[in-house]
Amino acid sequence: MDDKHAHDIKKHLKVYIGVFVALLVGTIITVAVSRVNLGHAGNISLALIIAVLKAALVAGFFMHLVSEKKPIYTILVFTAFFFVGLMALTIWAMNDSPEQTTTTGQAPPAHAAPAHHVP
Amino acid sequence: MQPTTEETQQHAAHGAHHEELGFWRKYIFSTDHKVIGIQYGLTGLLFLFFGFCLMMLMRWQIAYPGKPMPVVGEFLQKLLGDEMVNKGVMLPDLYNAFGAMHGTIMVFLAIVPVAFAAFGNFVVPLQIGAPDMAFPRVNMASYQAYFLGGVVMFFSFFIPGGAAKSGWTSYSPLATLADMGHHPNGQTFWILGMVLLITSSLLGAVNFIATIIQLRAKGMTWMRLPFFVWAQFVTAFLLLLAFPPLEAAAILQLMDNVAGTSFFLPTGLAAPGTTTPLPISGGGSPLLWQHLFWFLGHPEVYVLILPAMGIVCEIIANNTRKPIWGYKSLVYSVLCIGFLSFIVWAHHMYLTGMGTKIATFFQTTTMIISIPSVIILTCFFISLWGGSIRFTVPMLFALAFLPMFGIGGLTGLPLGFNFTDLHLHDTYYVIAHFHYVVAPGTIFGLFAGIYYWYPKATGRLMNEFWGKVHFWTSLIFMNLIFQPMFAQGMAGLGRRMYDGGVTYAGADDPAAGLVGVPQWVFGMNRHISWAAWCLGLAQIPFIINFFLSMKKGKKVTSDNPWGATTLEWQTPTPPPHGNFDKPIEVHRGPYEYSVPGHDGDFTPQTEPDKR
Amino acid sequence: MTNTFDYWFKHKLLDLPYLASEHGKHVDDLIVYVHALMAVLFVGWFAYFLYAIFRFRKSKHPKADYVGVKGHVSNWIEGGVAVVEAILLIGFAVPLWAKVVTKPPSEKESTVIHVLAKQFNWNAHYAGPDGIMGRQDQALAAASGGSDPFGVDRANDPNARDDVVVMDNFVVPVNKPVLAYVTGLDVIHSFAIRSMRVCQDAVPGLRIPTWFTPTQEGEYKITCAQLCGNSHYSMSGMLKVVSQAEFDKWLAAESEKARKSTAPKSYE
Amino acid sequence: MDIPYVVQPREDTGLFNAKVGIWLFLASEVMLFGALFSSYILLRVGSMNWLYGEAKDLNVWLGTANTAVLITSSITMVMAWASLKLNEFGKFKAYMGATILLGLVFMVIKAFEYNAKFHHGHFPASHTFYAIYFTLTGLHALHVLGGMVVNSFYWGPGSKMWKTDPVRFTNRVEIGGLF
Ligand code: HEA
Ligand code: HEA
Ligand code: CUA
Ligand SMILES: [Cu+2]
Repeated sequence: MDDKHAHDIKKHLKVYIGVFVALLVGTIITVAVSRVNLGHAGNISLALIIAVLKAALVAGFFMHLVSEKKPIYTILVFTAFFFVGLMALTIWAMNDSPEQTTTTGQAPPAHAAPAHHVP
Repeated sequence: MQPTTEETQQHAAHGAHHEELGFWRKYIFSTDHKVIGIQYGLTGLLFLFFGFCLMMLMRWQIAYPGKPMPVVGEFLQKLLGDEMVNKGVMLPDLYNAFGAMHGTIMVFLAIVPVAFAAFGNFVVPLQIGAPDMAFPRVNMASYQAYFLGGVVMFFSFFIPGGAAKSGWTSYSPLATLADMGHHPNGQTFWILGMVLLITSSLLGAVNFIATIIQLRAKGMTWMRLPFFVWAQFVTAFLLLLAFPPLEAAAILQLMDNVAGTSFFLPTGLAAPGTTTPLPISGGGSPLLWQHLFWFLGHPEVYVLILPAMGIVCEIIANNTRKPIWGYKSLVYSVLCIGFLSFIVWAHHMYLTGMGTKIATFFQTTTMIISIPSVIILTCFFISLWGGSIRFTVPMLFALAFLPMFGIGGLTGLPLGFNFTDLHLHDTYYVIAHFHYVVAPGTIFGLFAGIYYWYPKATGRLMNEFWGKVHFWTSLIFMNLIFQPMFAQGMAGLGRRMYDGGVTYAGADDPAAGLVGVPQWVFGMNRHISWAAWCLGLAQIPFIINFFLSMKKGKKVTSDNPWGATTLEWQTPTPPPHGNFDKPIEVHRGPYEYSVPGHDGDFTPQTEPDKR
Repeated sequence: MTNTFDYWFKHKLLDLPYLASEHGKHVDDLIVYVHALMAVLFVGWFAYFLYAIFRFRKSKHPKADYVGVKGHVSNWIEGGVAVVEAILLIGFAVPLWAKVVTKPPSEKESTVIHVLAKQFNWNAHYAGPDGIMGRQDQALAAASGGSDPFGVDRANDPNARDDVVVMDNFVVPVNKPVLAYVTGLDVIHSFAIRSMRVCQDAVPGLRIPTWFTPTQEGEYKITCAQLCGNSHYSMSGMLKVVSQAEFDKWLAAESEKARKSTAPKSYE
Repeated sequence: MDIPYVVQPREDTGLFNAKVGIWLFLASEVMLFGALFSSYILLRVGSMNWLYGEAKDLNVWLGTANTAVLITSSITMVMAWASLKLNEFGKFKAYMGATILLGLVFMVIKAFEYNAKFHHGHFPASHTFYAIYFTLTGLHALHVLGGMVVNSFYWGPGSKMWKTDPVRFTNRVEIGGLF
């Protein structure tokens, strides 16, 4: 292996350590935040944001995604698109039903007046 | 110049030198893509035949409800037990089990393995000039997972309670509740079998894509790939990305079945046939299963058709002796189909209670996806113009594919509009629609491929006369089976009817009594069944021809008996381990037939330019 | 009653079943239009196909032509298909679905029923002469041992006392919208009356409205259109369409019967 | 003919075969876990009686510890690969060994968590929340287990390849790490 290569790797090592620390910090923040009350939505979004950041760090650096080749990006872009499609369309479909219907998890007809949510 | 067989036999002898493998390594645990292809092919054909046998039995019950099955009735009763067969009469549970397993076997154990895995394995590496698949051992593992999945599915017939009986779609909650008396039950086996089959398909898909991206020979650019390779490439992506959600769904349903969770079971669900609530936590959603299932299910139907289109394309080019018209539109169309097929799935769910907005979305994508299919078919049709058409057996099947797929595809349109699906949903119209695409469509494509590549695999041709007999009888009986089903479906005959629908029989005018399915529909049931049994007989010449020709068929005198341009015909016959005996280079597109100024009516892809 | 050509086309050629609902005409019309498109495409292509394979057979045309068809006819055909599909979609399917399927009429102007599918029966709950649907309670349904899958709370809800629950034999008045809230109790069924051109899955946990206006008195099969277990094939019901007067009489009588048979309980 | 690009990347794609393969595999994993997460979100949004906060009975500290363990194992994994690139086989052994051990620690902690749940009478069947919890973490545990098996192979018998075909071995480890 040529020297330049080895040098590159050494440089990478520093990056890895940096990422490692960042990940640990992220975890601590998540835990810390879960103790603070930012409201239901607030807590969840913050936790999700940190989780996404962490995942990006792992994929980008540990899995070398930042320096990957074009075919791999192409594949991943499509995958991401279809994943979003699956999730978004399913949720949309579940929430768009003919008027005056009840939604998931409900007991069968429980009351005369049809409503979206039967208590 | 084509190498003669003598030359190639020398090569083969030469090749045999460096690796002499025992029987097991060579045929059972082989990592050679061609052997694996043939393993897939034979196993898949056996399952195809088995799936057909299940249907021939069901057609008896549909035509003559409640009458003992002739010949096999007693035997089946001994084999499957009294809860399944009574005095030689098929019972409803057995009918449902056979129906679910017919669908499952045909789709996942017969067509996908033969169309995608067998032809893909055998042909794709040869056509792109690769020595083997990118990951030969993964390839072997893929076949083994498939085989195991098949074994699990097959044995589920013999466990207490019998095989899965909730349709190939396995809708929850029925799938969880249908057989609560037995644990593990047929549904558990079905899920485990599916997990194995999905694993197999994923391994295969990864392998195909990597092979096509990485192992194309020198000069084999993307736009020089035979259309068959493109079709397989897109198919592999469909399998890769659409299958995992079903795997996820299968895991969740498995939890529902064995661990008592309620992923797909809503609150307040009662035990079947009673008003007593089940002791479950509830809170699940039955429609979630359907979304996950059809997210696979729709791409899956294109998995069934695209390889067949690829085969048909190769054979049409070869037998019209002219280039395929509109190669580029074909490629873009197939990519387009691949992409769109991920976002049309809910057209199977129009009647689950859909609002206007979401239904409009799915209808629109469904209509858009029909356009690239029209383009592909149009390209094939136009390719015929100006050709010099040889009616070889593969060509007959390929030609018949066109109108048969046409009928199947066109009848997808009234199903695609939700407002007409309102009437046609879950009737025999749907059955006729998709059988036209998969039976006289895909199966004919497969037959065409078998007759076409048989000489490459065995060095011998299949008998032409019996091939023609097989073709004409199959064509006639296929149409006699499925054409009347459109009429039955229109008239309101529901699918999955154990008694062929007689419970719903009635007058066709209120003045004449209770209005139901008119009487002529049931006469048709009998005609259809007879046609189906005749179709079974029509396969006998094929089966005999298939096996006999291995030993007795006419030997090919050249490695390229059809005078074809693509790379697989540049290899020795049969191709040795490693395929090509010299490095190859590609100089032109895949379908250079009858090029003006060239001698001979075809110019192989490997032939260097003259100037 | 039969406009001869229309009737011949839909019932003899396409084999559509007897039509007895108002919106059904639109369904049938759209089926006709789509099939007309299909027929044009099929006949056109098929004729071309036969001609091409006949004219360019090897014995007649030994030397193939490298170029084949020039020009862009195919683009016009493909474009044409797309346009017709777009018209059918935007002009018919979408607005009709929006109007007929997802926008039920108000409860006041219709006959309201709750439809409950369970293995292997069709059950309906009517409000009774007072027009007010009584409370339903699943615990009561369970306690009834199956005789009342709705669990109509006759003891505590005064509106419930005159309510009517029937199994497999539904009665509705003619020429008035029937608004059915469809649900399932155990597995997914599908509430289909082919002559009314309605079909709605009965999904446990969901209550989905579907509606139609019967236009002909008579008796019609109710079909289950979703595999729901081993007796799916025999899950058959009957919808009897009668005049308004007859319906009122029937409802009053049934209501009376229900009141009597449950009377002792309500005095406890 | 041998299969090309097993070791060296192909010029036009810049990738070696297994790299393409593993990313394809990961793409399918994205769809698998994507579907599971979609289901989770859907059931959660659609549910009327989801469990919140304390009711969930999750031990934050155990969870945190396990996350830290996983993060550490991912860095030791990269380090193992980097050591190979730097031609330091001894270090590779150490880092790889650490990775495997961390996997083991993870499993043990998970086992404690499960045990506590069962103790409190929480089973998959108790509530959709627990159903999801057990299914997802169970699958994840399987994934970790698979990784441990592969890594043990690289650490033990598989490492012989280092002598015969170092570049290929390095690639292999990279592939394993991606998983
Ligand atoms: C290979 C399989 C395959 C293919 C290719 C298709 C293709 C299509 N399918 Fe089909 N479909 C199935 C397999 C397939 N389907 C299966 C298995 C089911 C049932 C599953 C179940 O419920 O069990 C089903 C069910 C199904 C439904 C649900 C019906 C219901 O349950 O109510 C719908 C609804 O939209 C639909 C629509 C379509 C459409 C619009 C196409 C389009 O892509 C078609 C486009 C093609 C064309 C438009 C033809 C073009 C050709 C020409 C114009 C040339 C004609 C030439 C001559 C005649 C010579 N299909
Ligand atoms: C790819 C899919 C596929 C294929 C090819 C077929 C092929 C056939 N199917 Fe099937 N079918 C389904 C998929 C398929 N089916 C599905 C998904 C369902 C719905 C299930 C459900 O309700 O859940 C269904 C349902 C279904 C029904 C409705 C049952 C019901 O609703 O109750 C019927 C009824 O007639 C039927 C008939 C047939 C017939 C006659 C064939 C024939 O075309 C068969 C032709 C077969 C051959 C001609 C065999 C050729 C094989 C050989 C010659 C072997 C050679 C062997 C060697 C050389 C080793 N099928
Ligand atoms: Cu109820 Cu089918
Ligand atoms: Cu579809």
